[in-house]
Order: sequence, then structure tokens, then C-alpha cells
Amino acid sequence: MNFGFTEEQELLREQVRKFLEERCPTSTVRSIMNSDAGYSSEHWSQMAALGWLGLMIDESHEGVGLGWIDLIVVLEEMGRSLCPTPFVSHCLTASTLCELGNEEQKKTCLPGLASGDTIGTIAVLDIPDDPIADNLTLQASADPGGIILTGTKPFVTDAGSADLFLVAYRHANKPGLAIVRRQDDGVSASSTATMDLTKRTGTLTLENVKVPAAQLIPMTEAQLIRLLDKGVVAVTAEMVGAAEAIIEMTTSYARERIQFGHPIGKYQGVKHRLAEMYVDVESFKSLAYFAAWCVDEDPDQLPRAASLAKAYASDAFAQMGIDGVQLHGAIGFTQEYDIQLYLKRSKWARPMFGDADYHYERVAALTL
Amino acid sequence: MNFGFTEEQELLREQVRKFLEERCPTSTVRSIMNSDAGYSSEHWSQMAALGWLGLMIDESHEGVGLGWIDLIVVLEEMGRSLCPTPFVSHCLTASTLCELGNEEQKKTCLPGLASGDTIGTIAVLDIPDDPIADNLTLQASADPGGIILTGTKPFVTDAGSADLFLVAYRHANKPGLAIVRRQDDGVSASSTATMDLTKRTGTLTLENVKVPAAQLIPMTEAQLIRLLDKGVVAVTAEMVGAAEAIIEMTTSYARERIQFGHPIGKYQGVKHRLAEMYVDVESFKSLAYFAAWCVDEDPDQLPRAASLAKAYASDAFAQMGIDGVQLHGAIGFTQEYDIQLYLKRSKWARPMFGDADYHYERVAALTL
Amino acid sequence: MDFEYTREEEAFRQEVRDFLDENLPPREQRGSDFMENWLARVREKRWVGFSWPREVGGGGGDIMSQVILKEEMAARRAPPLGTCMMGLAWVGPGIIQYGTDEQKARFIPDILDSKYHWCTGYSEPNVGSDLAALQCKALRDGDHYVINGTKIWTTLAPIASWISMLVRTDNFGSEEAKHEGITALLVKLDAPGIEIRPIENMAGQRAFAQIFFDNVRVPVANRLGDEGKGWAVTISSLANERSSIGEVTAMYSKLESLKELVRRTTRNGKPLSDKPSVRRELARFEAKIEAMRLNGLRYLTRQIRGQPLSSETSVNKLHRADLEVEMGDFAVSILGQAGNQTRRQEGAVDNGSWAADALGWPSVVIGGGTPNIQKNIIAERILKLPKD
Amino acid sequence: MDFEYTREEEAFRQEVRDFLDENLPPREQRGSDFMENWLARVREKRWVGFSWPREVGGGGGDIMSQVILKEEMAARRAPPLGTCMMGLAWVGPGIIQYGTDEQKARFIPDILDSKYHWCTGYSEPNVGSDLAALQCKALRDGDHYVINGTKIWTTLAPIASWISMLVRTDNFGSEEAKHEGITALLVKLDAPGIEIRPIENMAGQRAFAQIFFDNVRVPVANRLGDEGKGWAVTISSLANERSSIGEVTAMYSKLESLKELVRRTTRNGKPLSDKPSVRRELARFEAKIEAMRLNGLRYLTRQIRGQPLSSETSVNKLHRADLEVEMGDFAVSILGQAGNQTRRQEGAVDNGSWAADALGWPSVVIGGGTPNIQKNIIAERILKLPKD
Repeated sequence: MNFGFTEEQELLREQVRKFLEERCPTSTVRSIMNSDAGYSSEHWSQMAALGWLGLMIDESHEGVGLGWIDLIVVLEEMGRSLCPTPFVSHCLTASTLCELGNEEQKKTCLPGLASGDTIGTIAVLDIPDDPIADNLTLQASADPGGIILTGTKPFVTDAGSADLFLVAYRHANKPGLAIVRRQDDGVSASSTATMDLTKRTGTLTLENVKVPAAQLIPMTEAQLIRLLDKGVVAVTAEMVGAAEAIIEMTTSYARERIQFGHPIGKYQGVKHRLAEMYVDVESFKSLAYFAAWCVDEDPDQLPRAASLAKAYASDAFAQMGIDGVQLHGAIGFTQEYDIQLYLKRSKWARPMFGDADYHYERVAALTL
Repeated sequence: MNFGFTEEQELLREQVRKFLEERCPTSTVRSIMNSDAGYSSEHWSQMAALGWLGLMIDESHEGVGLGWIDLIVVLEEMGRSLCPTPFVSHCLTASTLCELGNEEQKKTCLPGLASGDTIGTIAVLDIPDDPIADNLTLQASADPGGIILTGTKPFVTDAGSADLFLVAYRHANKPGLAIVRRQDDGVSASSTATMDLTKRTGTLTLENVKVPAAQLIPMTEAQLIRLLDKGVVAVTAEMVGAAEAIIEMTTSYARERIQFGHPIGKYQGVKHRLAEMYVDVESFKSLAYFAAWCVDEDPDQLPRAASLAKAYASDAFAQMGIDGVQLHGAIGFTQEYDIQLYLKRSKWARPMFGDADYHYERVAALTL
Repeated sequence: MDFEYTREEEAFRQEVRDFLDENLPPREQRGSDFMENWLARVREKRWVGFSWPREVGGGGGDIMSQVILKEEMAARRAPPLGTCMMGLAWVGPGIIQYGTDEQKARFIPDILDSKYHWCTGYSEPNVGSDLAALQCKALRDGDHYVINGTKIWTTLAPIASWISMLVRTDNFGSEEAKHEGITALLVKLDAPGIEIRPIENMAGQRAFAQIFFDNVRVPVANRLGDEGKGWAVTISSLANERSSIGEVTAMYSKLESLKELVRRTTRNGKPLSDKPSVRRELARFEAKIEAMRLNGLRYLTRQIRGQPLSSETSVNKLHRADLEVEMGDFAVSILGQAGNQTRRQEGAVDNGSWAADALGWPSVVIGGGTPNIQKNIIAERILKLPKD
Repeated sequence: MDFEYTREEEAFRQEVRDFLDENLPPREQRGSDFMENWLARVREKRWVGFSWPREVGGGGGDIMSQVILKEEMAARRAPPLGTCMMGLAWVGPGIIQYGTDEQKARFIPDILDSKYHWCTGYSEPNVGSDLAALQCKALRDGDHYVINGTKIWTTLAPIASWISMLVRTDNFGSEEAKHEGITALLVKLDAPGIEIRPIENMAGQRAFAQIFFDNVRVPVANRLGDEGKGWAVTISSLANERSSIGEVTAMYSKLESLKELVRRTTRNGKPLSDKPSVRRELARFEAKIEAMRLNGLRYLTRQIRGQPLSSETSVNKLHRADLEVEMGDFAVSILGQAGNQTRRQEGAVDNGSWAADALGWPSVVIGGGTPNIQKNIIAERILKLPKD
């Protein structure tokens, strides 16, 4: 039993944190989030060079061959810095291809993803937001040598920057994933910012898109749910880092801001709320780490573990976003101060891959 | 528009408070609550002499002829003192008879209730706890010149001390109330204390009880609900007084108890919770007053008003009961200290005539 | 206890309703000159400054009629009775109570006639809840004060012509006597040495500003009240707040829009209005708003009866702050990703208005004294607990 | 990261399971001599005082094996490993760390053999959270201390033979140096001058007592650690708390009973387990308990790796306090009037056990340092916020 990171993982964390502190301070976050692209291609190449884009991809396909525990170390730091990047979408794509793709598909797709030349994303649900199989409704029609897809996928993260889409569909009563590229005939996608300007989302429109059988990945419903659960884990790991940033910023403000002759952090109204935040972050951090461990090591436990983590995090982080701003007083809600960026992240993260209502209900269904 | 009490009502409040302070200090509460009877017949005669038992009964039937706003003044003070007495049951009985009984029934019953010679209670629901018409299930069977009742009514408040029961039943698809006396053939009732030793409840057992038509009070479903809503208002008024007592006791403890060199009331962890309690009590007090006003003056608004008051009070008072004890530290949960008596009252009051879940849902049904 | 109104009150209510029937056409039928006419008509009725004395041009109305006026206006979502918001809410009452006859004659009519905007200058960068710690200083130089310092979070500053502000004229740097030595000044914003720098809030609006004062000269005649006694002016203007009747109507109307939203929105095929947790939360909002309404009426009755209030208005302020946060967040919490999208963003619900609401609460919640301060007020002034 | 166990650890787990299979018959099959045999058998295994050094009679076990032992025992709801609870939890570790060889020889074997009960004397009537403000005094008189004063909230006092207590031997009445001058003494409870007065709690139990000391003479040989250095003894015994593994298993088992309750209870004809708010609340409890489990393991890993912990154990203490209150109240909150009835009262559910639970939380919640104190600890020691 060992619930801690390895030395290598700690080194990875240091590397990521150092990179983000140097290359992506808040001033950079702000200029990227206000740009059209919504991410920095310079960062993207640097991340590729550091091996992060191929983190989940095995070495035989030009990746680094690490696992989910390594990934969440990176994601936690990304969350802390709010770095705008299609990294999460990209990793979910890579991880899914590694797990479900055939050798030919891997050979074709993975090296491009590992090098960052291809940006990947997933387009799974047709009905947002609950990550349940019923909300995948896109029906493929048969075509000689493959299928034809016509429909729109709403809320596809990073749809505007992605080159490769894993599009979920149903055919002959079975779910599957189609590998679709931006340049394919009939494919169009663009994205806008969300309330959290560091995150992009858009609609993927498919009009008579012919997908040859070689580009199709058969999938069970359980695999579909597992794919969504990976999304749950990834988003929750980012929430951990962002939530820790809220505590750090607010604590340091509370130590310095003087009111009525004392730092406001002396008053229990402020300090106790910060202590509660600490309790919450420690807790959903533990839950998130364990869920990440389950992805690779104990898949049967993943549904419960992922739902417990996201349910706890969704409620707690949303409240922290609000209270972080409120504890800062008036300065907290100015555009130029950073704490409000985390409030917006907390709103963005709450419904992603299911909100607390959904995940608590799922836990009840699994355990009651 | 005038949302305040009259001078007479303020005098009544003073009279009740003075009486209870003198005749029913906590030492007396404790000795009564540990007695078999569960109330003091001496108090009962004194209350009769002061006119409280006939408060709701018109003067032509030897009562005082006041209304619900006057009644809640008394109830608030009773709640504050925790005086163990069948007063609430008694008033609900009197108020119902006044409203629904025929002249003959009033003549027979009301003078005894006003003088206190008869103690009344109501036995309405067969299925606890939601105050809905469906939970009245007792079917009367026909009998020449009346009906026959066989069944048991659970959780009849003050069943052990009452002489007269208003028993709800259904006959020919219509609800009605039967006036049943303890000494009638086939009637048996006893009660035990509840977790709150100042409150008694029991089962009323009816075995082939013949009730002549003259003792039957026809009732619509709306009147049944109105009867239950009066119960809601009465219980909530007692909650207001008890909740104010929690604030008073805890505030005075917080001013005196020294820890780390200061009264604990100096720390925001304590003082803010007390301020929140104050906000809550002010609020459910306003809601309760308005609901009481609706009983007599605007019956159409009563369902929503009563439900808003009880819903708010149930949640808030339950939390106050817990926090009142917790803010007292270890001494708070000793038998000899009084604050825990209020915790028990808060548990008792929560489900009475419907809990917060029920009443909020009812508000939603009425307004959404 | 009586929730009925007197015949005179009902007659006044009818008068207001008739007026609104006649003068408030539906939004889409309002012409370009509507607002100008509206302001002129309500001014004619003496409903602007309704409770102000008639001798300064106000309506001389009593509390109850004011409540009725506010209720009816809010119920019909009527435009404001004057556009000089801060003048009507804060500055005017201060001038009426503490101003000289010249000041009254000079400023009150303009406020009533919506001539130009006022703003108020209390907060400073290092002075938030602890208002009396202000440091912006004004030194006497003959018949002028010379102001140096800065004010922040000044609402409407970018469009206002005048500011009513607090400065320190004495007791510099003294923590103990900080309430002494504060003076209230009325300052024209085009005076040399004033720079106004707008502040953008997180929802992207520029309703606030920071104002810098660099040797700004203000005639002593523009002092409101006595030198060094400005704290009393502030306290009285804060105490000037009446019951929150208009607010309650606004909250009810917000609750109605939430109800309407959940009725027309489905999730997994079912209307959100059928979801038990949604139903309970809306009912809980209703209980709090109704409590605010009734608390307001109860305190109002006390005022009408001449019984002094302590700091009971903090009760409704705390409810208001909670509700602003909770109701603002509620819609986006149930609408999923679409609810979080703001205007012009992909898939936004109702053009992003719910998302905007979810970012709009802080100005109300923090602006009116933070909830922690309100709790201290209740604990210390009403429950007599020791000060921090 | 690795939630698997080593082969040695798994072998130990199997050893415990085998032992339990052999020595822990179902409750109804346990004879009158069961407990005596049980205590003897676990003592033989050296599982009593499992982590204590072997030279004093303990098991010398490592942290991980201790976790496994606790997990398995809790999972099977085994009886405790010794009946001298306070001795095993608090007093023994203190004596091992600070006691003389004579004290170790005299007391440790008796604790391990469950010979008699210990209790601990920290709190006093005016001394709750602020432990160091204690006033019970002991003055030196030759080779004795003479104790005068009182201790309160002393668990097990009515049945204990010895008390490990803190007294003030110096710095009387000094607020600043209050942590100095405290001395730890081991006192036999049959000494002349001791009076024990049981305290009944609100649930009607008499598990606490107040103890009065009137010129009680204690040999200097019974002092634990140096004179005036008793604060260090206390701090170290409080820090002696390890991860909350056993607690977590107990909370899970309580959660199971709640689940079982809602499955078999109907309200208006429907099982409570179908009610969305009930389902959500139980799942929320599960998230908190699982968080406690994983927090515990994470902190344990740090300890095993020799990385120092700050006050992270307060995290789980706060969860525990919340859960005790919330889970204690949950059953009665959904069971209506019947749920509130206690033993032998009309209509009680499950003979009033839920009602009893609803009154039982304060000893845990308040006894372990109030939640407000735990929040201060986190805020000050971990977040480095200023002291009150």
C-alpha cells in the first residue's frame, strides 16, 4: 500500500510547474484566452517536445508510455495555472485510441498525436450533459465499405482547434467510434470560448460524412462509459489544481489585507472558511487520485471512484469559486484581478462529464 | 397595513410570560416532564382561570372569543418555557369544534373545554406523518343512528390525558370527525413521553365504538386540510419561542464563557453562527405570524403561508438545536443543563404536521 | 395585526395604477421620447423624492404610501422615477438633513429633475469594510479645501458630474480617533486635478471607477455638515435605508423567471420543474423572499409606530446577499454546459443571460457591506456580543 | 501509487483472518467465558499494544501491519483487543515515552493484560478548548505532591482505578506562561480526598464524571516526565493519534445500517431508498467517508516515508465531526415521529436506537476538540493565517 507519487512523478510535477510558471504566467493566460485560437501553438510545440502530448502513448508509437497517475500530475498543474490548451481533449483521444484502436489505426494516428502535429478531441454525446449511454443517439447509416454519418455533436471541447475527432455513433444497435478528420468531406467544426475564456467548445457538424471501415472502432457500452469516466477523472484532476490555487491566492490575500487594524485572516469568519476549503480540497484530491489509479489498475472500481470524486469536487469547487471572490471583497470581481478567473473555471467544470446531482445519483445506484 | 401586535396582545404576552417564569421555571418543567401524567393539573386549572383554555371559544360558549393571533402569542411563550401541557392539542380541538361543530355539539362540548374540565385532542391521521388527506384511512362502518369505528390512530398527542377526542374517519367516501370520549365503550388510549419528555404521544384504540349521529361532524377534504394547517401554525409558533430561548441561552453563555482569554462570543466562529440563528428566527417568526393571520383573515392563503413557515422553521430550528448544544461545549450535553432540552424539542417539532421536505414540496405544488 | 390597507391607501394605490395604465405603454410601444415624458409626468405628480419634504420640492409622502408606490412600480417593472439614482438614494437625503439653504437650493431641484448624475466616494483601495479608516485627505487653504488621494469602487463615476465624498481633515494616522476628523465634501468632477479611471468587472461591465485627486481645490461652501463631522453624515445616510419592499418585488420577479425557465427546460426528456431537488430549492427561495417581505413589513410597522429599530435591516441584507448568490448560481447549476455560455458563445441559453446573472452578484453582495460585516452588526448591536 | 499490499502484508492479513475464523464465533454462540479467552488469545499473539516496543511487552508491529490489523478487526466487528481503553490509547504511549523504568514495569503489563481501567484528566470546569489554562494545582510537600482542584468530563472515571492527569505546579495565574508549570501525574483513584461524581449526558448515560481532589497526596515517584514539562507529555500523546483507519471502517458500517434502514422503510407507500434526496444524502456520506479513508492512506504514506505531517489529521477530525452529527440526525430526520421515539416509548423504530444515535454525537464532536478549534488549527498551522 502506497498512496503517494514516485520520485519520477514528483520530478514531472516540478517540470510542469516550472514550465507553466515561466511560459504561462497569468499575463500569458490572459492574452491566449482573448485570442481567436484560444491556445498557443508555441506552447503546443513545447509540450510536444517535453513529451507531454505523447504521455499516454506507448513507446512503439513514438509516445512516452506513462499512465493515468502521471497524467493527473500534469493536469493538476494545468488546472492551477489555467493554461488554455486543448491538452485534456488531446489526452482523452490518445488514451482511447491506445486502448480501443487496432494496430493499423494506432500506427496511422498515434505518432501524429504524440508529436502534436495532430490535435485530437472526442465527440461523444449528442444530448448534453449526463454521461450516460442513452445520450449517444447519432445513428450511422450503412455504406459499402463503411458508414455514413450525418448529424451534429454539441459541446465538443476544442472543436475549433482539433484536427482529429473520435466521433461516437450507433450502428446496428452497437456503439462505435469513427476516426474523422477535419479535412474530410462534410466535416465542419468551429468553437467559441465558454464563460471560462480559457476553455473552448463548439459544434461538430457532419453532413454525409463517409467513414471507411478501417476508420471505425467498435466499442461496447461499458467501453463508452469508461471513456466518459476518463473524462471525469481528467476534469477532476484539473479542478484539484485550480482549487488549490484559490486557497493559495485567498490565503495570501487574507494575510496581507488589513481591516479594522488586523489582517482579515485573523477573523474566524475568514479563516474558518479557508480551513473548510482546505478540508474539501484535500478530500477531493484523495478521491481524484484514487479514481485515476483505478483507470489503469482497477477498472471495476472506476465508476464508483470517479463519481465520488467528481460529485464531491463539483459542489465544493463551485462554492470555493464563489467564496474565493467574496473573501477578496470588491477587488475580487474586477477583470484585472485573477481570482475571478477561477470562479469562471469552477462554473465551467461543474457540469463537465456530469454534475454532482448526476454523480451522487450514480453512486446511489451502484451502492444502495 | 399593520404587522404588529395590539396593546392587548402585548399585555397577554406579558401575562403569559410572567405566569410561566413564576409558575413554570425549568426546575418545574423537569419535575413535570418526569412525572407519569406529563402535565400539571395545577397549571391546567390556573390556565383555565386565566382564560387561556377558552381563548379560541366564543363568549356565548363560556370562552374568551379571541383569535389565532392571540393564540400564537401564548404559544410562543409556551415554546420558550417548554411548559409541558396538552395546551396545543386542546386549542386545536376547541378551534375545530367552534368552526365545524353544530350548535348542539358546541353547547355540549365547549363549556367543558373552556373551563378545562375536559381536555381535548385530535386524532386525525392513520398513517403518519405527512398531513395529506390520503393518510386518513379509518373507514367507519354504518350503524343505525350513527357509525361504528374500529381501528387505531397512531401518534395522537396527549392521548393519555385527553378526555375528548376528535377522531377523523371516512364514511361513504367522505371524511368526518367523530366526537369520542375516553369513557365511551371500546375506547382506550394512553401515551408515553417522546424524545422530548415535555411532549406526550400515544395510540388511540377504537374497538367497535358506536358513535351516534349527533356526535358526528361532517367535513370536506378542504376542512380536513385546514384543520391540519392549524396544527402546522400552532407547532410553528411554539418553535419560534423555543428558538428564541436557544439564542438567549447561547448568547448569554457566549458572553460569559472565557476561553483563550476572551469570552467565546468574541470569536466570529461563535458570533456569526448566533447572528445567523437570529436571521433565521426573525424570518420564520414573520412567516409564522403571517400564517396565523391567514387562519382567521385570509384562509385561501393559509396553505402556502403555513407551509412556508413550517418548512423554514423545521430546517432552521433543527440546526439551531444541534448548534445550540455544540456552542455550549461539553456542558451543553449534560442532563442537568437546559440547552439540550431545546435540542430535543427541535427534534420533536420537525416532523409534526409535516417536515420541511413535505412543506417545500407543497409550496412547489402550489406555486410552480 | 392587519394586512389590509386603509381606504386612503387603497385610493392612492388605485391612483398609481391608473397613472401606470395611462403612462406606461408596453416596452415595444415606447417611442424615443418616452423616457423624457415619463420623467416629466412623475415629477409633476411629485413622486420623485416622494418622501422628501414638500418645501425642497419633494412629495412629503408618508412611509406607507411610499411602500405602495414602490410595490406598484416594481410590479409593473416601471422605469425609475428619476435617473439621478445616487442623488435620490443617498446624496439628496444627506443634503436635506445637513446642507445649507444654498446647497439645498442649488442641488435638490437638479436631482429631482434628473439633470445630471451624482456618485458617492466612500471606499478607498486599502479601506473596504472599515470605512472610517479612510485616508484621502483635504487640507484647508483659505476658503478652499485641497484634496489629495483616491476613491475606488465608485459606481457611476464615469458618467457623473458631481461626487459626494468623505475626506480626512484631521486625526491623520490615528486608529483610535479615526471616526473623528472626517469631513463630507461635494465636489464637481470636472475640477482640475481629477482623473477618473474606469474599472471593468468580471462580467465585462465598466460600472465602477477609481478616481484620483491631485491637489483638487474645493470651495469651503461645498462642505456638507461641519468640518470633522462627516462620519455622522455617512451614518445617517446609511441609516436612511428604509424597508426593502422594492427589492422584494424584484426578487419575486426573478423567482418567477426561474420558475418559467424550469418549466420550459427539459433534461433527459423530463421538465426540470419535475425534479424534486429543483422544486425544493425554488420553494426555499420563495420562503426566504417571503420572509424578507414579512420582516420588512414587521420592521416598517415598528417604524410607523415610532419604536426605534436597532440593526434589524441587516437581517434582510443577509437574506438578500444569500439569495443573490444562490439564485444567480441556480440557473447555471441546472442548465449544464449550455447554461454557462455567455452572450454570443456557442449554444448559450437565452442568449447567455443566466450566465451573466451568475457573474453579477458581487456588486450587490459586497457593495452593501459584506455578509461577515452584517453578521458582526447583528451579533454586536442586537445580541450584544463582544466586538472582534 | 499502489493500493496493493506486499506479500508479507497479505500474509499477515491472512493470519489475522484465520485467527478470527478460529477465535471469533458469531455473537449468539459466544459463551460466558468468551471475552476472557479472547483477551488471552490476542495477548498471546502480541496484538495488544501492537505498535509498542517488544521490550515493554508490545508487538513491535509496523504501521502498515497495524492498519491491516485494525481493518480486519473492524470489518468483523471484533471486540476490542483489550478492555483498558484509555490505557492503550493514551496513557500507555505516554508512559513508554516519558516514564521511568519503574513506571513502565509497574503499569504497562497491567494495561496490556486489561487488569483495570485508566482515565485521563485534562478538562476542568472553566477549561475546555484552552487546555493549557488548567488550574488544578499540586504543591510539593517533601516526596509528595498535594493536589487540590477538580477535573471534569472524565470518561470512564466511575469504573477506573487510575487517572493520568495534568496539574499546575507553577506559573499560577499567568496567561502568558500558561504552557509552563504543568506537570503530569499518575494518581490512584482510591486515594483519600478523591470524590467522583458521575455526570449524566442528555441521552441518559453516565459515562462521564467530575472528580474532586481535596488535599490528595501523590508520591513524587508517580510523576510522568519532568516537573513543569507536562504540556509536552500531553502534546505528544495527542500527536500519537495515527490515521483513522478503524474509525473509517466503523463509519462505513454505520452507513450500511442507514442504507439497510432506508431499504426496508416506506413512506407514503414508497421505499425511502427511492427518494432522491435520501439517495443523494447517503451518497454524500459515502463520498466523505471514502475521502476520510483515502486521506488517511495518503497521510499514512507520508508517515511511512518519513515525511513530517503538520496538522493534517484535523481534516479527518472535521469530517468525522460533521458525519457524526449528520449521520446521527439523518435517520430521525427521515423517519418522522416514530424515529424520534426512544427506547420503551410508544411507536419507537428499532427500539429507539436511531433516536439514541441522534443524541449521542456530542461526546465525539466536542470531546475531540471542537470543530472551531480544528479549523483554527488548520488555518493557523497549515495555512499560516494569523492567530485569533
